[in-house]
Amino acid sequence: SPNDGKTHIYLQRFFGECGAEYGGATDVAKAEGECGIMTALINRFNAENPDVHIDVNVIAWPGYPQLTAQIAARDPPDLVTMHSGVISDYASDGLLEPVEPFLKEAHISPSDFTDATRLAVTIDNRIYALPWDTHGGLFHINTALFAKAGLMRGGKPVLPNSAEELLKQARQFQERTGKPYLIQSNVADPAYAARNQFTYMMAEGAVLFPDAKHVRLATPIGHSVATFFKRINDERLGTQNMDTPAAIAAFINGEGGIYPTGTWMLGTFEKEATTPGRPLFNSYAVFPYPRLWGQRVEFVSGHTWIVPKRNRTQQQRTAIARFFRFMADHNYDWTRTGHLPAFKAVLDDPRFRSLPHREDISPLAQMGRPLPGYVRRQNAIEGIVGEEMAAAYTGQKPIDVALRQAENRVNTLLGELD
Amino acid sequence: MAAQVDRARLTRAGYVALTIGAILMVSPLLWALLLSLKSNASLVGNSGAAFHPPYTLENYAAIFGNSSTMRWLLNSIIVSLCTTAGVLILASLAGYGFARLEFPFRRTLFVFVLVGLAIPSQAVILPQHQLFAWLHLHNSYPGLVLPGLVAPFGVFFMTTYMRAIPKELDEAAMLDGASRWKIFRSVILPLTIPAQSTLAVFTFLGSWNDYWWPLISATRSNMYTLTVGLAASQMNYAQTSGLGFLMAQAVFASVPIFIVYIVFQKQIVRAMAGAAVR
Amino acid sequence: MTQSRRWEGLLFVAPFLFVYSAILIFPLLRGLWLSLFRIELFGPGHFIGFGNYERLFGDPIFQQSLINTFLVTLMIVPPLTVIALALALALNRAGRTAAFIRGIFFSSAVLSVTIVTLIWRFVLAPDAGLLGEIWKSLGWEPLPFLSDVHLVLPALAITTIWWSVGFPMLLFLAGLQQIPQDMYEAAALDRASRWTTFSRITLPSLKRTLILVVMLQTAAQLQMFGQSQLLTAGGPSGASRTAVLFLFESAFGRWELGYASAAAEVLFLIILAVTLTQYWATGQMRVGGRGRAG
Amino acid sequence: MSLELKNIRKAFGATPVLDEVSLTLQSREFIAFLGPSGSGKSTLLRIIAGLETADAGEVWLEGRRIDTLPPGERGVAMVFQQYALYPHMSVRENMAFGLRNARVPRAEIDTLVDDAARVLEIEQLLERKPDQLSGGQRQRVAIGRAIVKRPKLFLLDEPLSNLDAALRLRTRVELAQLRQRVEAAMIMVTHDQAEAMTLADRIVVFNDRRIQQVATPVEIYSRPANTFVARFVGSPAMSLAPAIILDDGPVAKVKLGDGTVVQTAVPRDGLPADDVEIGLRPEHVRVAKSESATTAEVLLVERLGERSIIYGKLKDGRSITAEDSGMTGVRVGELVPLTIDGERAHLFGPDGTGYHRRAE
Amino acid sequence: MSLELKNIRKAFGATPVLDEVSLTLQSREFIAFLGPSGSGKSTLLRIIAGLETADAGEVWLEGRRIDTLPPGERGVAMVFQQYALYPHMSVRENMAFGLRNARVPRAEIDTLVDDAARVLEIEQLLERKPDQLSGGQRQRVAIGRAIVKRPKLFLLDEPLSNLDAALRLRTRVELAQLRQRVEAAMIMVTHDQAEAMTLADRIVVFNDRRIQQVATPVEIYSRPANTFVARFVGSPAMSLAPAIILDDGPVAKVKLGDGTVVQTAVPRDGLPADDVEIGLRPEHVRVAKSESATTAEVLLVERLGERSIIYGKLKDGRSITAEDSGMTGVRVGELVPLTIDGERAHLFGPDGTGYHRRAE
Ligand SMILES: Nc1ncnc2c1ncn2[C@@H]1O[C@H](COP(=O)(O)OP(=O)(O)OP(=O)(O)O)[C@@H](O)[C@H]1O
Ligand SMILES: Nc1ncnc2c1ncn2[C@@H]1O[C@H](COP(=O)(O)OP(=O)(O)OP(=O)(O)O)[C@@H](O)[C@H]1O
Ligand SMILES: [Mg+2]
Ligand SMILES: [Mg+2]
Repeated sequence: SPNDGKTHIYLQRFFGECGAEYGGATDVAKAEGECGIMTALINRFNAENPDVHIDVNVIAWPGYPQLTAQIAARDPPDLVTMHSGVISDYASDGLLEPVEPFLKEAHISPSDFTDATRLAVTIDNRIYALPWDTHGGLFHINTALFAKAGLMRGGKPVLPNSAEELLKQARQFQERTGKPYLIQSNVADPAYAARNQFTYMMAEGAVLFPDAKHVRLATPIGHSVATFFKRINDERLGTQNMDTPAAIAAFINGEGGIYPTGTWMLGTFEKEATTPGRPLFNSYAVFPYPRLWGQRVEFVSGHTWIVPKRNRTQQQRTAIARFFRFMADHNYDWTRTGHLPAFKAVLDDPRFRSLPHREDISPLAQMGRPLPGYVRRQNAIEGIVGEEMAAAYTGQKPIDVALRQAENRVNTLLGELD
Repeated sequence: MAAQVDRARLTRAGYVALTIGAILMVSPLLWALLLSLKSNASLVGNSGAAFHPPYTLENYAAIFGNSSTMRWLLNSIIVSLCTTAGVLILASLAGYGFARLEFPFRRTLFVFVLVGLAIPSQAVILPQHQLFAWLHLHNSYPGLVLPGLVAPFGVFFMTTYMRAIPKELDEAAMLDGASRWKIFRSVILPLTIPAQSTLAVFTFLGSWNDYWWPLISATRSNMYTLTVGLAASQMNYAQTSGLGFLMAQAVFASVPIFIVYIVFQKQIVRAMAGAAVR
Repeated sequence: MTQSRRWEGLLFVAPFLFVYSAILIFPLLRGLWLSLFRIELFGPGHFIGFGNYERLFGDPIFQQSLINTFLVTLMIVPPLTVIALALALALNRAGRTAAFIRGIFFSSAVLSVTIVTLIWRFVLAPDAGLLGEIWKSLGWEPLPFLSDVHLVLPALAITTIWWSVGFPMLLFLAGLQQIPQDMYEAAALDRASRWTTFSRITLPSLKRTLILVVMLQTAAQLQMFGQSQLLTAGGPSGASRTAVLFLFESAFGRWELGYASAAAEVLFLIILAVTLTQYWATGQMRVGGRGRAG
Repeated sequence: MSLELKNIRKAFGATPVLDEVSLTLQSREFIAFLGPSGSGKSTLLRIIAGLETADAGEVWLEGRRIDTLPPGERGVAMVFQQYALYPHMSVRENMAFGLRNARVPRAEIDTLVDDAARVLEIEQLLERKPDQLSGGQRQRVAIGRAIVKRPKLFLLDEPLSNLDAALRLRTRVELAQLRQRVEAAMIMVTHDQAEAMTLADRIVVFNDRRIQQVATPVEIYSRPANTFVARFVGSPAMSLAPAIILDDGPVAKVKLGDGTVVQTAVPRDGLPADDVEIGLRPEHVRVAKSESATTAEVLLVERLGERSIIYGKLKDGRSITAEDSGMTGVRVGELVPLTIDGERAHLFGPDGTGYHRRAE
Repeated sequence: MSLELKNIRKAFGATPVLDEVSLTLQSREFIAFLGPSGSGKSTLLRIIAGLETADAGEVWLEGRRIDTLPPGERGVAMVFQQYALYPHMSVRENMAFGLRNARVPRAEIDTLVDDAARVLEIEQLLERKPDQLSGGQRQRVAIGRAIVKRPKLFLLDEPLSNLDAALRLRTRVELAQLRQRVEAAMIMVTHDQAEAMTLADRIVVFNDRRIQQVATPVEIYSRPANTFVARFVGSPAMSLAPAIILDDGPVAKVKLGDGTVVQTAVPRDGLPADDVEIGLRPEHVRVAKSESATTAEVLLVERLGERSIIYGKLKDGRSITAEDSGMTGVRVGELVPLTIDGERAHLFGPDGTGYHRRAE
């Protein structure tokens, strides 16, 4: 209760509720999964800081309608989980506190952050959140099928170095295994297409957002990226009609070679790979998206902790700083979920490097690129671009049209902003 | 050939169609039930596992193990019951007014109420949220209940039902010296019990399953309703790793309503015979 | 009646009217006001008159969503009505079996939209879904219900029909029980065949129920939201984006409060027009009068 | 003087239903409102009860103007055509409801209800619900509900019309006995004339928005004020036929269309000049044993057991109704001789006004 | 021979409704089913129509066994109590519906409907919907719907019970005329005995799952088979009183409970030993001008216009009903002398069987 003499912090997060399993757990090392680790961490913080108590409010993913509502009702929480792409929306309306004072009190320097996360939380040279991880697309690979397709070298899967190579390997894969090279979640998942388009346009050095009001998609680069993915579909080198759950099931059941999806699936797949008798047993590898042309960059996002603006006591501010410090110290624990760390130091932490596959995917923390901080409505933009690109990839719309419409829709959206 | 010319006997084809239909209706539900009895792990990537043992109650254990679940269940019950009671009261009062009493602008006001049938709730949810913020009603029971009280269909339903009650009853009661209020309470209300039960079930159903309003109005976990709370418990947004758990939640959340339906089934059919149709 | 007694009636309707006006009409009007502004969720905004409406009518996404909404309504309401009617006809009998089967056909109605879409995802998904498996076992290529522009609305329609067949069925059952038995007997003596009995006796007697069902379902389906949001996220390529999903995305996804409000008002007017047209067409407008025994 | 109605006027929208109706009831008088459907009987009753408001006029009950009072305070009780029992209340509750509203003490309510139940012989039904009662029992409950309130005026709107023939007869007798026991005036609406004739002290005949006649049953039957009353009251109806007054004597002698001359007992003075109608009740037109004044062709024979009714047509095509004994041998199509009891004949002027023999 | 029912049995669940009922109708005969509510009249009618299945027994119509046929093919037409007109069809469509189902050519349908409409005088109503018709008009449409099908047998279930008194009387006459015009047998269910007496060639009296008597109206009235028929037929009902047979002469002389001795015309032979009941119709018990055999205390006087009914009780408390003239001076509470027309008295044995004077 609020009258226990403690400083209360009201924290709101997604990641689910698992009080049944981890209600009293403070041993972070023993916790598993996003929910378990997060719950244990917060329990641990409460245990280590007897004068502070964090009241946790678990909300349904992603929680923005509620946060918006809370802000509108002038009752926002003190700490909130937020995807980095969303920060600009709230920050630009002055709804978030810049967190430099807290970082300072917690003895955290922005230079401790990985490049990808630092970029993601910085808007107009102000830092609006404590980054917590980087997540982005990975090529989750079924090495058994790759072996069958003759695409294993030295125990490592062979990934393409160019677009043409990808197509070639894919055809070879398909020929030898009779299964699709790519498992794609094209249905009800605009993020998939958006990630592809953003990543490979960035790779060619395209400036997606020349300013806060415009997107540039209908360019030759955009066109060639879209053409490439359309070819994959035209040649039936990937699955066509799967949504996310179907794609996950397909990959777990060994129905295809590569499932490009997020870091957050790593834990699940790894578990499959270590369970004898499962199709994926001992046949799992994972890498960032390969470079197909241009530079080796990848569009990423990340989880962060933000502090909505509201009146707070000094004790509360201090408690928030202590929470930041605590979370920074435990960033490694979070990486056990499969996400990449937000702090450079963890990348070099032997504990981290000894986690399965982490060596392979850690480049993502360096090559990752969020959208520029000045771009607002990144979620909505991702939705629009994803929808239009998916239509282009699957041939439902001519590529030009889809690119132009995506651009128009995004520009209209941005243009309407004050 | 004989008597029951009315309820045309089902032909063999009719029986087959009905059976197939019933199977189609019920198999997804049974499937959901089976899923709820499987451990999450065994379902990953293989929802077909639902058809084979072993079965387990661990998902239900997880629901009950979460200390908040009971609180959410209680909230849901409180909110749904209050909403239902409120709708019944308001709709009955208004229904009686529209069905029986003469007052200025009666027809206009009735049409005004009917207009409400056409308002999509998503269309007003933001202004509604603002309104409740001004009134400091968020994260409170009134905040959760009040929007549910606006039930133009309920008024429409009660009005038609009450119009079907013989007017002589009102008149007899008037001669018995009963006030308007007394007539409403002692004579008309008891006669609308079937209609009340129907409206009750449908209001309860709607309130119980409502998602968006509690989502943005109840932002504190202790004020969550079951739907919101269960959604928040979801560990994975793609709804894959917790399939069994999810289905257990669905079953858990549906059981109360289904019980309510079974209890009132007879009343419902009778009630609709009274209203709606005339 | 004296003046005071005339106003007494107002007292009975006043509580509802108050709540109704405050919680539904006021927000609706406020939405109307907001629709004249370019305004975000936060921040001041400024008056732009009918700018939002102009933009709306030039917005192909909104137009598409309206067309989708109409199409899906058309795909749902007639079959739903027919199925519900057929079920009611088949189940309009006493006995435990009939009650049990009625329970089965009503049971889906107790589920929330979240669960319904979750279940139907597993039915419709071509690779892992139930239908897909059946198709495959018959040696056919599974239909990509959720990713084909032409199949996605029918898929939503099927889901919705499955979900909402219970209530109209109950309404029809009630309607059937209102038809006097002796009319059927008269028809039997008139040598009416089963079809004639149905088309010339049952159907005309159910006219009111039929209209009520069609009216309520039309209004409900024009407001379809959850199915489209959760099953397909409006895709592919917007082919299943309904009008309410559009306004929801505008409001919660893009924070375009004014624009979303304008869309809401347009949708409201459309639904109102459709509903009231149906209502007037059936002469339901008569309120009160001398309600004699019935 | 119990009830007094003064110049009641009522229209529903544009259609007038009652036109300047005035009426006075004596204390403990039993009045029947008789008239065809739609003649405004129920409306007038409902105005008295306060269920309808008159457009103009006043209603006084025992010296108090009551048309300004709400129905419950007028001291009237009503028995409805469909009884309008509260279906969800037991018989006892039905009867007690009005008393409870009037805040009569509980003990007194019980006494009143039990008394009424005893009088109506429904004591053993007190705990039942209306749908567990037969038609006749319901009726008695409806009456009981009225009685317990000890009203100054009972209003009954077609209380018997829902009963089958046998029950109707029994209940009619019961109503007549009830009447002896309660200390109140009664108004009963009916369009069954036998009911009105049997029960009422006086009958008010309605037609066409107006009161046609107010008189005792015997007077209504034997001295109908006009052709409407003459034809409406009496079953089978009085036969009417045009007649010409023949010029002789102090009482009118008339000639029918077929040439038959009838010597009536109606005084000549006051009678209109020449064209009149003659009215003959069936019981005054009998099948003659032998040749007689006039003959009719038989169209239909109704055998009612104790007597038979012969529907026939005179030579000029006018229809006439006659009576014969229960065991009549008359056959359809036959020509039968008729004797007309001219003493009992009635005459009606061109405006319909009735002229009768001198009152006894 | 038109219709023949052979040993019809019917029970609803455990409650038997008809018990071995047999009956034969002549061609073009008009039969009335008369009996109290719940005696199975409608059920039998519905079995004939095919709307209900008998548990046992056969139904033959004009030499064809029809109980195996569906209702529409039996050649019978029915007029329902509530008419059961199709509310959404015009009068014309209502009448044409059955013909259309029988695939009668359109032109012929029109002729048939127009003809029937002419006969029933509803030509100007043909385009109206049932709810725009008055009760009497609806009734005629219902009859019209039956007529057009030219059935071999008409079934009418209480066709008049929904009409008000005046209309009932008129429609009764119409029915009687209709009867002359159609070439079919008719069965009419009623519990109004006046209706049955007036219209039927023969009456079938039902009670307690069985046929009590089948006879002409006059016979039913004057020679009731048992006490049930005796009391059920005739209005007001026959008075019954226990009596002892005094031992002399070929015709029975009986003594009532109050000592009155009545000389009947009932032959002694066949009569049970001693204890009987005497049955007296009101018209055979008249108020005497002077001192007389017996006296009764007056309980109620019903003035019916042309005659009055006196409800009284004899000295031993037995009730008796007597008749007097329309202008009777008898008052309630008075003791009046009564003359009993012993010639017309009926006697009933302990099992209820009736004994009557020799048939004329
Ligand atoms: N509420 C009303 N609105 C319009 N017209 C009405 C209303 N009530 C009665 N009327 C009309 O007023 C006239 C008189 O009706 P009322 O009920 O008094 O007749 P009634 O003599 O009681 O007839 P019945 O014997 O059929 O009951 C009828 O023509 C009727 O249609
Ligand atoms: N469908 C049925 N199910 C059960 N019992 C029935 C059914 N139909 C009639 N009965 C019962 O059978 C008995 C005879 O009914 P029926 O309708 O034949 O009587 P009735 O002589 O026509 O009476 P009334 O004069 O009231 O119409 C009654 O006791 C009735 O309750
Ligand atoms: Mg009336
Ligand atoms: Mg019957």
